[in-house]
Amino acid sequence: MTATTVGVTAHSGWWRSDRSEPVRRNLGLVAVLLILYTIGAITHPEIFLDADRLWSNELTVLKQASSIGVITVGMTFVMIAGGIDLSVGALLALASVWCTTLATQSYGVGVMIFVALAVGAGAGVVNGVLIAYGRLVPFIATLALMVAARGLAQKISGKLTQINTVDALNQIAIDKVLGIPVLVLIMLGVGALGWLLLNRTTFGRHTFAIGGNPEAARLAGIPIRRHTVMLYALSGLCCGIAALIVTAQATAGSSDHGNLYELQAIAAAIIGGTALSGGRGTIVGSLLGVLVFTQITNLFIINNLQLEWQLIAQGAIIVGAVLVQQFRVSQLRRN
Amino acid sequence: MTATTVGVTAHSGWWRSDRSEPVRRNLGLVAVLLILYTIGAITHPEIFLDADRLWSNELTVLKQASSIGVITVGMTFVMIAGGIDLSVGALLALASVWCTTLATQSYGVGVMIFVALAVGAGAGVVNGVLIAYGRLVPFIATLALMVAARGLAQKISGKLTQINTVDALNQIAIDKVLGIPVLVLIMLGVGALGWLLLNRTTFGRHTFAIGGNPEAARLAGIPIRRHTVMLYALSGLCCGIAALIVTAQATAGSSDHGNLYELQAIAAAIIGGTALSGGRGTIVGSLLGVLVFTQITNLFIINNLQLEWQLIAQGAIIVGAVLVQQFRVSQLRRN
Amino acid sequence: TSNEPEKPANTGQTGAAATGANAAPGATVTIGFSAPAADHGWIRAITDNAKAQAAKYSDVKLTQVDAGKDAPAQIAALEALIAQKPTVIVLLPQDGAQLTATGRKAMEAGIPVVNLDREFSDAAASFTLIKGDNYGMGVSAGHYIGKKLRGRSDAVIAEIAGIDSLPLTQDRSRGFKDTLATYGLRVTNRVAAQFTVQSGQDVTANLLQAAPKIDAIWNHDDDQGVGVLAAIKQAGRKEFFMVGGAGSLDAMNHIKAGDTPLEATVTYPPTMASSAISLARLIGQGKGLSDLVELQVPKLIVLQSETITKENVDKYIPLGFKS
Amino acid sequence: MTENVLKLTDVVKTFPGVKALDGVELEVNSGEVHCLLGQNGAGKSTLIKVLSGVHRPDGGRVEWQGAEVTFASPQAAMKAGIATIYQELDLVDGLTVAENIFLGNEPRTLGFVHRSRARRDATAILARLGHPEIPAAREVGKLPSAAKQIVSMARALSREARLLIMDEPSAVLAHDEVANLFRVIRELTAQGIAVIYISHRLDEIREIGDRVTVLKDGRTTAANLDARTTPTRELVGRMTGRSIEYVFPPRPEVAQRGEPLLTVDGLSRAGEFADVSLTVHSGEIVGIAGLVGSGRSELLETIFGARKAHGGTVTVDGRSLRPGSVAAAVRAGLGLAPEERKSQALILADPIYRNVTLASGGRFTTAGFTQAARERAAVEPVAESLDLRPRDVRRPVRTLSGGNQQKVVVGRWLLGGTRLLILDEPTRGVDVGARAELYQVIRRLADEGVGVLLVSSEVPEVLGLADRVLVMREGRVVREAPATELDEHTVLDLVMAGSLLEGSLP
Ligand SMILES: Nc1ncnc2c1ncn2[C@@H]1O[C@H](COP(=O)(O)OP(=O)(O)OP(=O)(O)O)[C@@H](O)[C@H]1O
Ligand SMILES: Nc1ncnc2c1ncn2[C@@H]1O[C@H](COP(=O)(O)OP(=O)(O)OP(=O)(O)O)[C@@H](O)[C@H]1O
Ligand SMILES: [Mg+2]
Ligand SMILES: [Mg+2]
Repeated sequence: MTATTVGVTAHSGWWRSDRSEPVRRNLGLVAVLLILYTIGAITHPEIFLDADRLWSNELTVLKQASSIGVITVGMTFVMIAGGIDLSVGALLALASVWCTTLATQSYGVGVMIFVALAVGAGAGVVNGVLIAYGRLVPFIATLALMVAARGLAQKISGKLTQINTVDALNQIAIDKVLGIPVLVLIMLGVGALGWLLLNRTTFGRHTFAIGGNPEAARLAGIPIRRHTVMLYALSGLCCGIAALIVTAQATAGSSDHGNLYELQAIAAAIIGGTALSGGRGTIVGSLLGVLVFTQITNLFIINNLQLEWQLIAQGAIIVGAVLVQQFRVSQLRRN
Repeated sequence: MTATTVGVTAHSGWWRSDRSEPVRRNLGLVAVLLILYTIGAITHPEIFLDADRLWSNELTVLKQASSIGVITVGMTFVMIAGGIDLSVGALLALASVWCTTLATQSYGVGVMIFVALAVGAGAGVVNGVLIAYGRLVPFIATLALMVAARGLAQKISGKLTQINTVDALNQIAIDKVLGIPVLVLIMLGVGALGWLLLNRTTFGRHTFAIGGNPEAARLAGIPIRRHTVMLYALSGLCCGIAALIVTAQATAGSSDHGNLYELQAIAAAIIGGTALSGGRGTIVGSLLGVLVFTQITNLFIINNLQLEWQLIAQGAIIVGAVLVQQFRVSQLRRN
Repeated sequence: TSNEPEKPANTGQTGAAATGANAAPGATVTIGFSAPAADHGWIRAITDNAKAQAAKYSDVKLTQVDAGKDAPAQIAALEALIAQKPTVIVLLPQDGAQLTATGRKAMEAGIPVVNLDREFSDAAASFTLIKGDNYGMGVSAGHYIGKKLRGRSDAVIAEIAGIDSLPLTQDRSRGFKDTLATYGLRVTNRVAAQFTVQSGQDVTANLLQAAPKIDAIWNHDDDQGVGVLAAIKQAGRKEFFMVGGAGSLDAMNHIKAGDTPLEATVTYPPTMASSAISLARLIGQGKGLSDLVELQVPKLIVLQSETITKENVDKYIPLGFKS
Repeated sequence: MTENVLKLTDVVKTFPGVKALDGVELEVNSGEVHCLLGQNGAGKSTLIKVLSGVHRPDGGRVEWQGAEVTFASPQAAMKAGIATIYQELDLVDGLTVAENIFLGNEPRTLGFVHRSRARRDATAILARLGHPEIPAAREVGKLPSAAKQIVSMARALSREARLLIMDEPSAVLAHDEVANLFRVIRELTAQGIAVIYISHRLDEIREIGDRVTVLKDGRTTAANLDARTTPTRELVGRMTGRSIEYVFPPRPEVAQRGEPLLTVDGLSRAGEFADVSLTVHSGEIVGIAGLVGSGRSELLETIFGARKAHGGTVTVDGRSLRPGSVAAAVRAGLGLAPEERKSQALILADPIYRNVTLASGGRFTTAGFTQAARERAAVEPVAESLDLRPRDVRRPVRTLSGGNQQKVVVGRWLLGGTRLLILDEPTRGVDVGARAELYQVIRRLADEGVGVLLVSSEVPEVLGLADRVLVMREGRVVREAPATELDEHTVLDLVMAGSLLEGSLP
């Protein structure tokens, strides 16, 4: 409950630059990652203490994180504005299916990319309009799209896996630039743009304001409704990008893609310091959150842990991770 | 002083009883249900226009709603206090597995019931402590338990379905009292108790207060942390009850039980007028929300709609339902 | 391998209807059919095959009932079905154990139940059980890999399982493990995916990092196999050979073309749905299998898990289902 | 009979980076009204939060009825007999009046609340406060801010307290309400209950207070002065360290009114106000007087487009404003400093400068990118002119004192570019010194040609500052005249005429 934090935040280190608490949080997450690496080094030194294998392993982790990472960037915007987007996974599926129909594939990679982005952003606009003008609460509106978009994706694909035969697209899952996989660069690129948009533009300012106090934002003349639509469109656009990533990785479009992505993205954002109630959040934190989760999976597979132990361990790690963070933050509060 | 009288009475809606908005919402949901029945009557008159078959069909709907209904009651409390409980489905699975181990079954139905409730409530306390004293945000804390509890359930059951051979328990899924299935009576009972607790006791008052204005609650001397723990324990207890219901229905305990219940319960509560941000919510609304969702599924099955169409329709219906509600509420606002 | 409008011919349909004396139309049989929602290539093939097979008989009327989202839902749906008193019920349960009681209820109501694939925990709950051989799949895969790696006790053998919480996955893994043991081999790396392409790609990408050199991989499910092969291609790994599972058209094409490490796949044929309908019809008409002497259809039919390789792939391709 | 009940010696409370209390001395006797005086940010609220167990002091002694105490929690203080009315309304909007009044000590058996009894008792207390008309079953969120204040008073009274602390209770109250409040306070002190009273209005202190303790920068600069006899100069001096000559800036001799800037014609909203017409010329300050609930805030919000008018038009220099669109209003050069700072104006977690620049859209961007440095540079002078303290504009607004938060709300529209400034209770909770500053600023803006529309429940403020005054009653304009032609008494008669007819004035 927010209740428990009230007493604390009421006097938290106000005098530093208002950015410093998030920074501490993120340092906390870095600490968590280091702990995970240490575990890796202890259990599998041959990987984690061998520069080459560590490098290629981490590149894989980053590649596997790229799609959810991109989606989390969009999610972060929505959540900072006090909203939530449950439809991301389904939109990813819809976009991936739509851009891999034989018809679309026949037009080549350019059209496929366009279709994926257009479908994502378009569906996002639907979310936004339902929320801003239909006055649906975000949870319900996006829940509706979460269900409907999957259905539509199944309808289009006939529930069949649509193999992508356009190599130009599949190739981005293989190619590297200066030794860095293209997928990773895409994620970092989206992250960087997101960071700029959030922290260096009025759009970002207004996003924070709407999440912090909608009424105040309204009385300050911020066009809340239009902004809301744009926010969900942005999230949808990220789903489109992620759809291309996943399609390339899986060499196929499918109505099963992006399963449970909504939960992962929201969890990553929150671990990264974004408030479900809006007004707080950072892109860096969200991406670190994604990395933590992906690194955990990677560790599990490397140690080939049984499913049940994976789950139990994951629960424990999540709790541990947040406690580590809190420790760093509370340090900040103390002095 | 009379000045305020003037100002006050000058304002519209001023004299209305306050609970009237929730009431309108719920009427909205009833309207939605009626619409669903109409659809049923059009597509399948032989069922919906035949008293006996309608009655038996609706009893089935209510039976199917009972487990999720019970869970939604607990969820409503948590959400009114501004929290959220993602672990409900997993706790249900854990409780169902734990109370159907051969060992437990050998002690007979009494012990099984006790175990289910104890496991549920106990896990709920863990949630509460992590949130109230560990200062984890509810989303993350309960996410951790959502994952870990499933893992534990799989560990205990060895991922095998545990047939329940204790007929006394299976029987509750079959028995009726005065023509009403026991499961339905359980749901109604839990609902009634929940209503009392929420609207007639200090516990309920404090729950609203904590969700509505944590700082004010603190200043009023409400022991927020203890209350938080009790809230999640309550939610866990409901999971225990639901576990018994599902075990009886499935005649078995399984680590797969209660899959995605968290989403359904939260959605039902929100449709029922509970605010994700806390401070608002009603038991009746939540249960009506559950009914709407179950009735939709029932309609689909009766019309045996293909999965993809089910999903698409469901999305549309959710949006429609909320718009219907909003219509009723805005009517209230207008005059 | 999708996109073109569905033609049942390509979803693993045998094309063979009933033969001999049994071919002659008899008393009309209404068959109640219930299988989990088709959200996965194999299940989809099951449903399509059932429909297609039923369509072949002039004397069969198929009423399909949605299985709902989980076992309790399917139980409720079946109670409704039983009330409608079909001649026979063909049931692919969400979970065998959880629907046993319902199966028994139907039998007691005088409706013979054909238990399809996922086995009831009590034989008395069904008239006939026709199922694939999950343990046998593991065995077949084990033999194929075992024969090729015989005597190499240090061989790195990876297993990519399906949804790990399902009993069927457990059976497949046991069969694999037991068989490898007979060759003095063992599974060195085991990961579990979700029967989906994406999860297949994800776990495999990580698996290939965990094991820098692999000799053989068995992938339980050709649906997720698409992702598995993608991950292998992206990692540029070729040092090993791979065996698939279930027998999708896509997998067979790769085996035929030999353009991937996928050398073989062990079948888990969705054609069993067609056979189940045929059996149900015979049961409904009180007939036996014409080629057998018994007057009743057998109590238990377990399908072979065949091994499809480059050599025999051509005769299986018509049976391959689209994933 | 008046024995000492409370004695503070050298109390210290530090928040990270600021000494909010730095050696406070305070003595309170039973049956007296002890006033706390001090500038915004002096430490008054912090002090009472220490007394009521919200904060723990870092140093010093607190003696309560002879014994030294430290209250671990608000509960502890309440149990000890200290009840508090906090400066920021501490009510739960979703609960009813009765539920709020008894929140935390509901009349109950076995956890079940006696709802009817709670409602009865609540009504009784409200009646005692002179507000029997506030229905106990009403949801607090739907009450006027003034009514809310009454409710939190009722809550404090519902606990048998030996000491009652009131932190700026009169800030949201209109004239006659204050009289009411004083009547109640006198009843209490007559029973020997001690009262700590905080207010920025000296006249109130003179009327109700017995002794005064003055705080400056967290220190007691003067203790136990006589509330009636001590000369204003001295009080102000002790508070501010300087003397404030005049309060209201002189009006320009010849009211040089420019072009009509804002023209409101027959504006109405059902149940709130009806058929309001007014004009504001550039360089003119128009004041609106009226009682709480007379519909002024709604009027302002409607003019500003925050509420949709049911009838009538709003035109800004000739062009009619798109109804119901705040964005359009802001683009047309309107600016509103709303009534309730926390709920309507501030983003508490954000730093001061961002709250101030919130409405300036892309003004501080280059190539579409915001530049915090430029923003801060632009905000500094505003903070200066409003005597914001502390001055550091990177502080989260959350950590500011009530009065300073109010300054931030007003500051938002002083960045320039605003052509018509709409102020709803702009000086609510602002100290004497800062008030004077604020009046100066407003007048200066007017002289620069900005039009100002001002709502205040303090009649003297309206009369002193405005060029022209409109008097509203029950949502209608009952009188319009140059400020010079009106005096406080006439205005009060006008606003209360209605109730006089009802003859229900105490
Ligand atoms: N009877 C009422 N019901 C609901 N809200 C009310 C009622 N009366 C007033 N309010 C709200 O309380 C606030 C103050 O009342 P109002 O604006 O009508 O009078 P006012 O002249 O602005 O008084 P104030 O001096 O408090 O601003 C406004 O925000 C208004 O919306
Ligand atoms: N939670 C907090 N964290 C940090 N600083 C705080 C906090 N609360 C108050 N302060 C600081 O302590 C000082 C005293 O604040 P306080 O609210 O007591 O002033 P005040 O006398 O009540 O002013 P006002 O008359 O405006 O209400 C101010 O400088 C304020 O910024
Ligand atoms: Mg104060
Ligand atoms: Mg007002």
